[in-house]
Amino acid sequence: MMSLPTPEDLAGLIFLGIVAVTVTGGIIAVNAARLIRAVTGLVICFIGVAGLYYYLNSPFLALMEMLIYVGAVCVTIVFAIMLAEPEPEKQVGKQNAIAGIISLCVGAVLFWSLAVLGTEKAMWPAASVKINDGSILDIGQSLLKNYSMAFELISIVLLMAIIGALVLARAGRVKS
Amino acid sequence: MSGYYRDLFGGSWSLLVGLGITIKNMFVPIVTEQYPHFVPVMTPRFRGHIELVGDEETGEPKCVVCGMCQKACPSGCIKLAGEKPEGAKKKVVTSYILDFTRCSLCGQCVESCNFGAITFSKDYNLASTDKNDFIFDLKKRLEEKS
Amino acid sequence: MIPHPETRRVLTPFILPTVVLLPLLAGGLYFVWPLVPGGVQRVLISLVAVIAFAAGNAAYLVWLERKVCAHIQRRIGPKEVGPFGLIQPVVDGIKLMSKQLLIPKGVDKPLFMVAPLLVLVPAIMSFVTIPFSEDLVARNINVGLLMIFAFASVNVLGLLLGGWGSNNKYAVIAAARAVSQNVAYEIPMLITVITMVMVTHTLNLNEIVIQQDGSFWNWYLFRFSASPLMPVAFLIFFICSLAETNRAPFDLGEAESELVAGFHTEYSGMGFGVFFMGEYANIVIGSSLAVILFLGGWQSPVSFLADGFWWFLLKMYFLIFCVMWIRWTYPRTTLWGLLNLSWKVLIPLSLINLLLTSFMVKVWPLLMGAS
Amino acid sequence: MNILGLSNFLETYLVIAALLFGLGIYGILQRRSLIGMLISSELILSAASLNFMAFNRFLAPDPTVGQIFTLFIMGIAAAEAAIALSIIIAVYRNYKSIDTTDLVELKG
Amino acid sequence: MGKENLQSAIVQFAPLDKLLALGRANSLWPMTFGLACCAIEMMAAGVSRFDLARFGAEVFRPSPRQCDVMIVAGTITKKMAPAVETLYDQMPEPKWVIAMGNCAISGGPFVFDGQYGIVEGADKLFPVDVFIPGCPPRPEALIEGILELEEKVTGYRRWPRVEAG
Amino acid sequence: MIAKIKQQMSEITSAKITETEYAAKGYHLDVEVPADQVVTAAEILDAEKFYLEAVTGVDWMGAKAAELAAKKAAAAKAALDAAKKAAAEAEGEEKPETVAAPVAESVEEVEEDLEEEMEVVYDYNHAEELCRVVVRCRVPRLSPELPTISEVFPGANWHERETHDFFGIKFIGHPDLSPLLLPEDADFHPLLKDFSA
Amino acid sequence: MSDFALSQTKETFVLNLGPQHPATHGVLRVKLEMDGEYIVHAEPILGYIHRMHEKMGENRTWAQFMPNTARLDYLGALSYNHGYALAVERAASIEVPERAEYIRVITVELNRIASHLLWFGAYVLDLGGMTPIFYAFDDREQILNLLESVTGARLTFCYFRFGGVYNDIDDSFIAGSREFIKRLRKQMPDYHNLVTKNIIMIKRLKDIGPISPEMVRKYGATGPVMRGSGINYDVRKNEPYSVYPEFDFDIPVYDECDSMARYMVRMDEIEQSMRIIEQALDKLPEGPVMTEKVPKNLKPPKGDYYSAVEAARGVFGCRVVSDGTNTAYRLKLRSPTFSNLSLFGEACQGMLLADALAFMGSLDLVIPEIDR
Repeated sequence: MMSLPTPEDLAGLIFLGIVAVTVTGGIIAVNAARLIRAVTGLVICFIGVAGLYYYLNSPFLALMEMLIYVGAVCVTIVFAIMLAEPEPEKQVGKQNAIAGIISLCVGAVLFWSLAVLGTEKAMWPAASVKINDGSILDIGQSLLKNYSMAFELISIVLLMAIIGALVLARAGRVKS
Repeated sequence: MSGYYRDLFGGSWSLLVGLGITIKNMFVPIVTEQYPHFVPVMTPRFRGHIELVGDEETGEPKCVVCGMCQKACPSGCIKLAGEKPEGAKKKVVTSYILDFTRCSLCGQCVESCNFGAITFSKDYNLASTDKNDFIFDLKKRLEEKS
Repeated sequence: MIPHPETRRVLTPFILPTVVLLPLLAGGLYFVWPLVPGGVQRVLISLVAVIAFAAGNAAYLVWLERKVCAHIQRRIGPKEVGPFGLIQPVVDGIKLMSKQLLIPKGVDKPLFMVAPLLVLVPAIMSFVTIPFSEDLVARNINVGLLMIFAFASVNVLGLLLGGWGSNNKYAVIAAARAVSQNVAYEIPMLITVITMVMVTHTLNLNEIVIQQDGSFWNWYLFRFSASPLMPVAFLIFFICSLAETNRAPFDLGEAESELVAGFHTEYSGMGFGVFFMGEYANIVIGSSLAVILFLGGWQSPVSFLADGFWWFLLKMYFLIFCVMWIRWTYPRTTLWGLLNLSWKVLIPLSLINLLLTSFMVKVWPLLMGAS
Repeated sequence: MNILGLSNFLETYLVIAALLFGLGIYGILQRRSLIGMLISSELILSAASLNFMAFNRFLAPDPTVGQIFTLFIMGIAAAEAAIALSIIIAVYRNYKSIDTTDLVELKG
Repeated sequence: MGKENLQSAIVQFAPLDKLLALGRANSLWPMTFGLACCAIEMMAAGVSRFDLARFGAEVFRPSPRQCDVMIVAGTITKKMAPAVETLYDQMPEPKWVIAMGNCAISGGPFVFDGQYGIVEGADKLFPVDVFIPGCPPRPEALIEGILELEEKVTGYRRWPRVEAG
Repeated sequence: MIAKIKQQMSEITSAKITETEYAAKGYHLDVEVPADQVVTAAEILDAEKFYLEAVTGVDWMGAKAAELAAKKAAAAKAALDAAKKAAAEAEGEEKPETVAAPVAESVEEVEEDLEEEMEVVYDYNHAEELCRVVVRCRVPRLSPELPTISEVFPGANWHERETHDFFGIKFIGHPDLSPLLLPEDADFHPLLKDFSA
Repeated sequence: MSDFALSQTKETFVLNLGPQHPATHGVLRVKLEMDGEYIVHAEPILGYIHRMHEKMGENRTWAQFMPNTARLDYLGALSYNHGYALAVERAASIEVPERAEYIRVITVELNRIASHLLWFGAYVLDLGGMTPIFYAFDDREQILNLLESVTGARLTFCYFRFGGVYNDIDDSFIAGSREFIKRLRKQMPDYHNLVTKNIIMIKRLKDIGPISPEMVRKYGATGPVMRGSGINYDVRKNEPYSVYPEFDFDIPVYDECDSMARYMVRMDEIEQSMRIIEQALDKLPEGPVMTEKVPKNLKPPKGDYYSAVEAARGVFGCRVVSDGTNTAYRLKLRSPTFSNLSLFGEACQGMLLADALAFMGSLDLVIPEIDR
């Protein structure tokens, strides 16, 4: 008799699906000829990343990823594409493509080795208690206690960004 | 600034009043005439396409083929032909074809008729999948009716 | 009730297959079901239930809307198809599904196909966290409130891509309008929600409802001790949810008289149908959220009546009725009017509310404690 | 190794992050339009935050530190996107193009 | 006309076809497309007194992509003809056309010798399924036309025939 | 008002001014000006706050041209009939209506040299005081040209375009004389008396 | 929009509104050059429903042309009947019996109310309010019932004849008219509460589409457009025809020049028309409704004749040139919306698309009347 999958197996299957979504999204994002499709790829990739966050025991971050990246950043990019209406990109030369692939490998290896370096050389204590109830209490606590300085700085950065974006975007409109 | 508050409160009030009116109308009796179940009655002066009028006694059309209606029609809908049977005093209509698809329902044919030989029908709900259905042979229609 | 002759006529050929196939299916399910692990069972059931609820609501809300508007306008509305026109949504669904799905020349095909799904799927996903009663919730997530907003933000992208992918100027303008409107109204809405989170100390929808236990004066709508502006907060939330779901008088995205059919101008058949379903699913979610946050969810208005999901549905459908009632009463605002409302009225009000609430929540107890 | 249990290993996440990072670098080099580059840089940022999150789950003593870093990255990313896009729009207004190969003349 | 070839190839058995036909017949969404005088009577058919909504046909869609039936209500001029044809082509199958009013049937009162401006009948441009004569026809006639079209789609008539009198 | 306008109009060279009986004609003043003076007349009326109600043309086709047109039409009709017969069609449904203009009689009165002319008629009206002024201008039929008044009355723009559509009268200085009511590519002028479709 | 500024780089695109578009009420096409949602340049393109009325006038006898006038403006058909009948009666010097004139006024004013009601509904529909049109149509149906009972048609009435009207009105019509006026009087406050006072409506109409009186004059716009710009001109008062001098009524004039002013003019005109009808019903004389002397084959004397009436949309002028035969030598139909629309292009520059449509709606367009 065929054994039915356990919930854990299902979770693993879904995880694989999420990985596939993430990578596919990323590939579309960098390869699509039309920018609007690239953004769609980016959206797919972000949705995948949000799924990964969920598997990393942080539903809160997963949802924030959706809210900020999908809901804000991608929408802004689509708007920019609408405003600028670029033509489809010119065909990438072969040489360029090879260079790109090399860069991809180099980048990936670099990043990977850095990560491994980090994990192996540093002295990490054992992972602490896992939280999976999506409680944001802890995050809130450390955000406003341990990292309150950074928190304030971020808000200043955001304020500056808003003002800067406004100034830059307004400069184009000249009253007749 | 006072305009701002006037807009805010006056505007909100106007919106509430609007809601009141629509909800009031929810309880107004329905005015729909449910056509295929409800058969409307046309007014006596309703202008449908024209019909030949038969003589009350004989049932024969009153038309004498004078051609006034044909002449009066702005769009040339009417084609009629007649003959004078031997011994008869007046002409008798042999065919009276109305191309209703050209008609503008102005009623000038009926007005121009000095003999009361044509009248308006009460056909208000004509529809068909074939447009030739509306080229009426009025003489035949009259015969069928009687 | 005697089935409508029409229904009988159509359904007769289906009786035999149903009689034979349904028991077979049921039997098969009976044997297989126990083998499925409990966790998966629950997931499957809730998935089916949520999709069925969303789809059924979308279909019958259209019917309800047509009936409501008809009665507001002294008409009958759908009547001839089935008793009270109840089969009308089914018939419309059949027609839309059997309609040719035209993909016009010049559209960006993948985007064009994906956009309606981007509207519908997040909307249905949001149903997962909505607690219809204490136990009747597909998945009780701690960050349920956040999840709904996260998914709602995907909805915006669906409109944008649908409009842009259509390669139609009306659709592009409509999409741009819909998005600027959505973005503008997300601000007061989120501020109001933040206020509510400050009061409730949780993002868990179940808990928020449980906090409103008791009679109706315990509902957050009337919880003046948390903020004297609670009814205003509710109004802000309601208006924003109207705008977020692109409902009249904020339906700039599909302004018929200006932009033909807005962002779904080029969609035919089920593409259009899916957009439509997404819209109605969003209305249901907006109303449910208002019910959960302000109107005490499944709690009965007076304590001697039993609580239960029926109260939730009653309140939700009442709000949906209000949404329809508003739609059929007012003309459409312009983009400027809409942004003015958001920036000059709703955002200041919600900020005042935020300040007041934080005062009431944090400073007031301190003062009281000190004295 | 059970393929269905992959989600419980740190390396899985690191590999995905590395892939995204590589894709992002590739994109930045290969893309010619500014918006395309921006998209690629978003990929790089998300690769970084994915690593933070992975370390947070598997290694870090404080269960919130990685999440908070990720939150900061999100904030920075949003600010960056807004600024970058407004620059792009400004560039487009002046040059009628956002293709980097068209922007070589810096005469204004 | 268009009826025979609209059965999709996947479903071939009769009851389903019947169901499809019934679905289509009872959910005829017209296009918001008024040309001239008849358009007003078309509107009148939609409002409270006649209420086309009873048959599920009140969903006037402004975009041809979402319509099932085009009600040609008014005179088609030669200048307008290409636009009307485009609209017809933009409608997805299955689609039907109702020619409402004499102008749409044959050019009506605007046909005269030496006319230079109008198309003499919508059926010169595309197949027309139902003709409703009149100048303009009463709203009842339009409802009758919709019923006639339903009969054409499903093959039988659901409602009693009303004898004019 | 009428006297004032009359006085001012009389300053235009070779303007024929007639005061008409309002009840019988529907207007008070009938001014006929030469083609190059249309703008001056418009300016006078503009200064007095008149508004332009309509511009139109009348084709006063002469007898000779009418004859020719009739012949042409007859020939065309004969050809058409022949074609119809050849196609073995049933009898044509329409009753042939006379297209040829019944003008001969009316034009006889007009002097011989005025025969082949087209008339452009401007209807002016005053919003405060009842005073309708008709300005007419006759131009030769073969080269119908006169200056535009759309500079004075922007509303005349469409009226002149329409007149150009119907009669082929060219308004010199008009910003855009492309067909207004006729299809974009129309090259016929349907209200000419010798027009046949 | 005073702070409207063109962007330096002028990134405009062309938007084709129509010929099939819900807002243009028919088959008008407007070519819009847009910068975002702002209109840089608008050009109405006409002729999509040009039905050759003027050519037909030269091909048909005087009487045969009468049904055409109803199809010019199908919403206010009787005004056009009236205008044409007056012009031909002036040409042929036909006297009309007094009762016939009263009947003409009553029916024309009823028709005017019907036209304004339809405009009211359709205008709110343009602005996105979907319910008022149903109420307005409900009232309009009462008028159509009344008019159908005398003329036999619901929309394209061909009721007037040279020298009178086609048939007489009866007591049930008179009672029905009074009943209807009572009903509409009760309805009007509802309309004002639901629409006129609505804040959204006010925000959408106030200061939108301003047309200065000078511009109105230069373009020859008439009717409510003119009166909404503060010019007190109504043919019924300034150039009295028929039996209008017998009645006591006001001409509503608003000085705001915006869409709201035009809206208010029409709403007030409904009230004034009701007053006229009431007075006419009270004063209705006995007598024939048709003169005896009209020859069947009418041949007006040579010459040209002009006659203007106040239709629902403005001045409808009819210029007939007779050459003494039974057909017109030339028939010029001066339609009000033709001139009213011609100012659209200039007036809507720099407007938002939504405002431009609100403005276009306030002009009350009937396309077949523009194209003729």
